[in-house]
Amino acid sequence: MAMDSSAAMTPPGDVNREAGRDVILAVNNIEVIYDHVILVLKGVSLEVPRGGVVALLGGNGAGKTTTLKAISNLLRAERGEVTRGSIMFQGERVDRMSPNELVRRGCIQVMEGRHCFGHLTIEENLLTGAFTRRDGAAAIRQDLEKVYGYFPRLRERRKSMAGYTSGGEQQMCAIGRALMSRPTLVLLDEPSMGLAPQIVGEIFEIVKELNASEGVSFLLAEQNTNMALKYATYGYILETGRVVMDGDAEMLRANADVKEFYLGVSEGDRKSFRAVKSYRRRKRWLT
Amino acid sequence: MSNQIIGGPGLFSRRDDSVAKGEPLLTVENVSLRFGGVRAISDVSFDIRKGEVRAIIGPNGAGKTSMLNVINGFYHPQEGRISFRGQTRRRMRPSHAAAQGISRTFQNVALFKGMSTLDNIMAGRTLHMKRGFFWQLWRHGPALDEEIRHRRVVEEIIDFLEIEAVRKTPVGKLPYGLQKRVELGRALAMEPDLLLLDEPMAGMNLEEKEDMCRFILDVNNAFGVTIALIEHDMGVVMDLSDRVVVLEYGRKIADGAPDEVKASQAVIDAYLGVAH
Amino acid sequence: MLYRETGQFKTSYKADMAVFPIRQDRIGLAVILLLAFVATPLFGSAFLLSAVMIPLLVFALAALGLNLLTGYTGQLSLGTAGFMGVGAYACYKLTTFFPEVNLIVWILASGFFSAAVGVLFGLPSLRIKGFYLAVATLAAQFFLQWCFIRIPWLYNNNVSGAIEAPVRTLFGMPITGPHATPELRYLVVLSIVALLTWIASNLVHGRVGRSWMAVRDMDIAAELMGIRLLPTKLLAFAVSSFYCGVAGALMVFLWYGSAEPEVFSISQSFLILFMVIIGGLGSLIGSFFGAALIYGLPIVLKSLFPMLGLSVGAATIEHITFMVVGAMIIGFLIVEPHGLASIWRTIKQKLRVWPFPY
Amino acid sequence: MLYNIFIDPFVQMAGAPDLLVQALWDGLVSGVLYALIALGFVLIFKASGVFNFAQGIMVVFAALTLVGLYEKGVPAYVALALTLVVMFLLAVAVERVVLRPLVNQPDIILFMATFGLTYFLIGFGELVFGGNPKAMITAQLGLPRGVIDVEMLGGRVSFQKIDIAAAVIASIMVAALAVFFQKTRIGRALRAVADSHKAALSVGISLNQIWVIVWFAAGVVALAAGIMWGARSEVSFALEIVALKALPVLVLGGFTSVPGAIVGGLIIGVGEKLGEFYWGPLVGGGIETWLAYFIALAFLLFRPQGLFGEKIIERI
Amino acid sequence: QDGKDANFVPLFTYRTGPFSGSGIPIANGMRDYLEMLNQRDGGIGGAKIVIEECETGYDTKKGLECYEAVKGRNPVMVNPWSTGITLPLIPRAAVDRIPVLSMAYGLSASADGQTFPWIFNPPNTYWDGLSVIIKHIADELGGLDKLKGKKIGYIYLDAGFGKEPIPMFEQFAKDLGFELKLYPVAATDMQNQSSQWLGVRRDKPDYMVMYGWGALNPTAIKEAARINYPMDRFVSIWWPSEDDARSAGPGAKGFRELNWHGVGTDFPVLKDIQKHVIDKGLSKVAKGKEGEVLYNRGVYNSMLIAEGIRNAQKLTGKKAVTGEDVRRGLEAINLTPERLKELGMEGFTDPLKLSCADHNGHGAAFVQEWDGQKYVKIGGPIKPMEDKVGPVAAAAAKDYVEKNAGWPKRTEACDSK
Ligand SMILES: Nc1ncnc2c1ncn2[C@@H]1O[C@H](COP(=O)(O)OP(=O)(O)OP(=O)(O)O)[C@@H](O)[C@H]1O
Ligand SMILES: Nc1ncnc2c1ncn2[C@@H]1O[C@H](COP(=O)(O)OP(=O)(O)OP(=O)(O)O)[C@@H](O)[C@H]1O
Ligand SMILES: CC(C)C[C@H](N)C(=O)O
Ligand SMILES: [Mg+2]
Ligand SMILES: [Mg+2]
Repeated sequence: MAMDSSAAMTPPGDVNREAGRDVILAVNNIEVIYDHVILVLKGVSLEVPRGGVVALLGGNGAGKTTTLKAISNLLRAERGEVTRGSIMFQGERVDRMSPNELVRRGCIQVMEGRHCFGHLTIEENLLTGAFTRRDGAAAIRQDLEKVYGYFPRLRERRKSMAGYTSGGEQQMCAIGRALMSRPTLVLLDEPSMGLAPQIVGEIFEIVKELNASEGVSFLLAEQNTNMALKYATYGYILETGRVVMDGDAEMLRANADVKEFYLGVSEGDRKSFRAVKSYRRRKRWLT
Repeated sequence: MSNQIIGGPGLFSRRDDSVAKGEPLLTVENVSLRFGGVRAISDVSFDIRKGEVRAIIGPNGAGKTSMLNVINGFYHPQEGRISFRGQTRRRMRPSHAAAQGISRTFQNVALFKGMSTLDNIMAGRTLHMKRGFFWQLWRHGPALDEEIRHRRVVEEIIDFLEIEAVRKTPVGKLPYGLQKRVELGRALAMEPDLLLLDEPMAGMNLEEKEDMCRFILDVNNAFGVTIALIEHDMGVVMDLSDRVVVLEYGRKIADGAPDEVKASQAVIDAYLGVAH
Repeated sequence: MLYRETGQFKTSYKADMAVFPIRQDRIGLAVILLLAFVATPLFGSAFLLSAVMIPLLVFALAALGLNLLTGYTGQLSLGTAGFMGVGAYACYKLTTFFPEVNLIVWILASGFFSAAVGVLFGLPSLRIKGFYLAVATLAAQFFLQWCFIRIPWLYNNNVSGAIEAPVRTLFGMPITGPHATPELRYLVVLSIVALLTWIASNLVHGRVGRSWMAVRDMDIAAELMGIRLLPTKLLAFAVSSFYCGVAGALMVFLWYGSAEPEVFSISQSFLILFMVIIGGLGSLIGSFFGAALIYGLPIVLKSLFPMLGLSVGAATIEHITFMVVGAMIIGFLIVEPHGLASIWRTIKQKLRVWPFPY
Repeated sequence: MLYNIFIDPFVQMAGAPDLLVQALWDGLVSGVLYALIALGFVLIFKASGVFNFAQGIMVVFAALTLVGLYEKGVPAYVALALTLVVMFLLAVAVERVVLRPLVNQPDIILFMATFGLTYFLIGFGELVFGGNPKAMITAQLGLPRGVIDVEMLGGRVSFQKIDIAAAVIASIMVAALAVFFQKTRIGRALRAVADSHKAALSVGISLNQIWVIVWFAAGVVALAAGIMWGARSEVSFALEIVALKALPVLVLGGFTSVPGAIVGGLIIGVGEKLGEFYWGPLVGGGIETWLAYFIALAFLLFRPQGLFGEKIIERI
Repeated sequence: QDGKDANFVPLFTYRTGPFSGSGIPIANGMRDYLEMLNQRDGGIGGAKIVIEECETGYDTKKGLECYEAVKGRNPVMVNPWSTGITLPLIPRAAVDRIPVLSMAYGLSASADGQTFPWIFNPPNTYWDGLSVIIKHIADELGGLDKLKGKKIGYIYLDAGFGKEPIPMFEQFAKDLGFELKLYPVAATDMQNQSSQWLGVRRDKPDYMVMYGWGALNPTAIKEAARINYPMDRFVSIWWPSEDDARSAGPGAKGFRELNWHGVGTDFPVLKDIQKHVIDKGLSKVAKGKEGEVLYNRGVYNSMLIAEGIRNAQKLTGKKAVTGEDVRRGLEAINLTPERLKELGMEGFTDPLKLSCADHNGHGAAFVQEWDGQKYVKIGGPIKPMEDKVGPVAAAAAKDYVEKNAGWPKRTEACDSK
């Protein structure tokens, strides 16, 4: 996407932010309820600058996945609902749109837990990612090659049914599939889960490269805080449905709590997993 | 400290000591497994000694999960033999493996989605419940007594894993990390001799990983349950395991103590990418 | 306020493991039982008893049986009517062979025959799953119905090809045949249904029920945990068919009074399956809700039109009834895909947190 | 006894080869007709994972609309076109009212929803067109009538022209659909949707559009089936029952396979005709009602996903 | 029901479902005749007739539901219009004191009024019908003895109704020395009969007899035409309609069935219906369908209802009568030629007399043939073979009583002398 959208297109609610910053995604104070009774998000706000890589951190059940699904409008398929707040993507309100329209506009999600099409081959899986594209078979072919370039293992397994491939192979497939849609914003939910360390590194390199060379923005929900904060420019920490802390990646990395709870370094040293005690310190932001 | 928490009378009373600590509990000999043209495992041999934490690592698609599937009888290898507690076999049914004392967790959480946490873990005790169908019809009396006995054990596990709060929640609605914990609970409820863990820490943040490590160590130390662990987090693997076997494309490329393995150039090339 | 569990602490696992751990639920159950056993027979009209309540209970029992198989064990069956037929014909043969034995005994005994047949047709479930398994039960459905038509021995060579319930008594009062009062028939049906519901509840809350649900939710994992699939599934087939068989016997003996094979047709099987689904898969109470909805709704609608003063032909009423029932089924599913039982749960949940929305 | 079961039928076959040929032909024709109904099921199942209980009634509804319009004085071809429009509207309505709110629900729930749809369509169809059976307007549609009698094998074998037409139409449809599913972008998307609604949504496949397409396609197939079955007997709500015959075909061929529908149809058609004809009399006849299911069952024991169905993936 | 001077007549009909093709004309005929009485005479004997249809879809379950719904409202009788629904009603009739009029269907043995005081199935039973068909065939061949060595095929709905005549048929086969071939058609296969007709091609029966209903009839006629079965040797019981034959096209010409009443509208009673009901827009009958076989069958049925009520009124002197009264009224039915004339049914049907012992009349039937446009009567009336049917029926009645231990002895008084 060209950089033609200017500051004028940013939503008015943004004026208190640094003026002139180009925001591709703005989530304003959303509340999400599942099954009409389970309140999961209690007013979450965040934004992703154009060309930014933003990390969404937080423990189990904090609501990261829910936030991403609210953005990509996949909530309705799980009987969840955004009951308050708004979501703007490229200056447009998108919370009533179908996921399809959103993908068409360049926002795609890689779901947690892979969700490949088990009965389609790896290659067919990748091709479905290009469903919304209208730029011809040649271009799609080219991108397919690119994805194979990123994940050589997928090329080897291209004719296998995705359902039979290993967990990590499926994860690569899911990411590759999303890239096939030529997105401007990718919502990555736990991309590193189940991947070998080497591949995790590669995936983050890919994120970096796409971000740098094609200006793709990323919002990543990640448990691998170490990696996430290394590659992200900005981070939000979510706990039980609320944003409890946000700031530049550097700043977060420097924060003592983040260090202890998310990075596993206290007093400068990495501690051994063997040495863990069951004793827990309260997080300061919870008090 | 922790062994007091779970040191109740019920849990792990069925200790089998036919294999001494440090002796091989399970040996895998020359196992090969093919799916059509795909060679998932080729000619792999290793052993798991009683009481140790044995890690299996390797790049994605190396055949780690398949190895576990072979061990507990879900896949039948075309070649090779497996012996558990000295008994050698070519193929057996998964339920048979379970009865022998092998239990496991799964890479893609395989909980019983429609049931509560409690029921899931109770289901893990099925093998230990003896009251027959006709007692069940009339739930009161012996069947209920038995049920209550097992409930005690299950509650101990629940306490141990710190999942008291979600005892009655349907597991489908739990966040991923808790689901993994429940799954561990279910596997523990079987009182296994050998516990197979398939990426138990995937998708967890550091804090949760720490918890999980503690549980695993406790299970291993306090009850002498032998553990086979697949994990991609090198920190965890190096810290927890006694010995590591490394697979690549179905072949074994290294086997040894964590430090040796970490230093092996083959492993760095195939898996780690950079030296850790 | 009315529905609070606050203050109700469980001091033993036994109390916590009761089927209704909350006091209000237990009171509710008592009230319902009282209504069913006392008020309904006392004040209900003959029409209510014999054309609404008895059929409803019979269907609820069959639905319950199917729910054990499909809802709890995850094995889709389209042979329910066939298994009901086995129960009915078995009971007919038994009671005409041994007229001295009390009918109730035979009604319960006939369940064992359908259980046996159920197990037989459940055997393929080891290999075949999901919608594909439906074909095994469909084979049962059509084959059994064919037997009911083609084997005259089953219907004692009656010229009509139908089985007719002979007069049988309980405590000297007729419970079958034209002289049986609706009240008595209703009470007999109700008692059997209540007993079997209680037993089903025992089963599903114990080890057996857990293994069933485990097989349903993730059969591979269940197997890896030592639950043997085939025996578990077959047990579900047996118990389920037992219930269906008893329901079939009740249907012929205490409701229709006689039956031709067509009664046990595939459409009946579907109807019961739909009762189970709309009532709530894996919910005992849902079976009752489902039966009430699918069987009761058309009756209510049909009596509604004349009440509205609309004078439309019987056929038009039928058409409109069909349309409305169809639309309502879809509506219910949209509101709550997991069935009426789930709506019920949500209501309770809301009551619990009331006056807060969540 | 053994003779009657194992020898006599074959003696009969050899004794009257013309009848054997006729039986085979009749079986093939029934098979094609079953396949036409099964095809509608397959389309919807393959493309959305929905087991469409309403397919039978859609067959009736399509045929009824066609004939009903004709009876109201609309010329046959115009009626045909209008019926297609009606089927399209039906597809749109189903997508809007039934499928969209139920996206990502378990299969069995969607199955139940199509049962609701069945009830609705029965009521609606009868309300609009009346419950009385109608004759199919075979001649007016320009479909061939009459028989071709061939003297052969010392007897006479007759081929109905309409049956030949049915076979031709069915083959064209099957070929076209098979190519569509396997080779096109939309076809791939359809299969993706059947695999997982959620994942399909996440990659931006428009379920709404897809569902309208397949339901319309199923409507067209239903119309074809309705015309052919209607020509055989009459257009009435009794036809709905015939749809049950598509079930074993479906199971045998595999729920997800277009060619499976036709191959399954032929196997079932021929199997049940020969079975009924040669073995049926031994047990009093009428075995056709269940024979098809046993044939399907026998095949399933060897291939649990049907002959051509997608493999059931079991992995942990 | 509706004041004291009204009689409640519930009609169990089916205008929907797989059998609606047969059900609709019947329902129209029944309804229109009664409506005509209401319009023309203000009811029967000064008491209005309250007509109410209940939709059964030919489904036994729904039929019983209808029965339960009406039985508390003092219906004068019920007309189940399905053998399947009739059977379970037989034992209940005596208890609920509601007569069952199963006109020429239901249990053949129930013609015996001594055993079944509450069941009426005039003017013929299915067994009578069968014997008439056999006689007709014998006439064609030139004598009953000519049946020896012949082959007769029987195609039937594989349900209570179609199986009813089989024991009788077998008896005939034995007595007359012909071979009987059975071709059952399951309800689910009504529209899919190619195997049965392939069997017919193989067995080459000399005659085909059909007991069909709903979609079975048109399909069978079509299939017969397809295999070029000689239509004039294809004889059906009295249920196929014009539509059933028409949809098979020209190939159906020559198809035969039994009947015992006129077709067409050339009878005063139909003129009255035209005038008082159809012309006033009170009927649902489609244009041109009045006067067809099943429509007139419905009219005939309603005439019996009306006669029953009328007789009951005469016997009791009441205007609004009960089921009990109507039972007596039905036993007193005596359709003499004069009475038929009064009813506007001269030439429409033959005289009929019922009694306490005979609830059927076992009247004559005739054969009619499809000429491509309409049914035309061929040959004269044929009486059932009383000598053959009678004993079998008596035995069946006895058997029924034995199987239903405690079957009540007739206590109902008898009015007819
Ligand atoms: N479909 C659902 N119905 C009801 N509750 C749900 C549903 N999905 C999620 N929840 C609840 O919402 C909360 C937030 O879940 P979410 O999946 O967003 O967390 P997360 O931060 O992504 O956690 P994880 O790191 O485990 O993936 C959890 O408590 C979970 O139980
Ligand atoms: N049932 C099967 N059918 C076909 N191929 C299979 C099957 N199971 C596994 N494979 C193949 O075998 C190889 C090894 O798979 P496995 O799941 O064991 O890998 P893994 O080491 O666990 O990888 P990961 O770390 O990504 O989970 C993969 O390439 C996979 O595609
Ligand atoms: C009642 C009849 C008109 C219908 C059918 N012939 C039967 O006996 O059931
Ligand atoms: Mg998450
Ligand atoms: Mg793995």
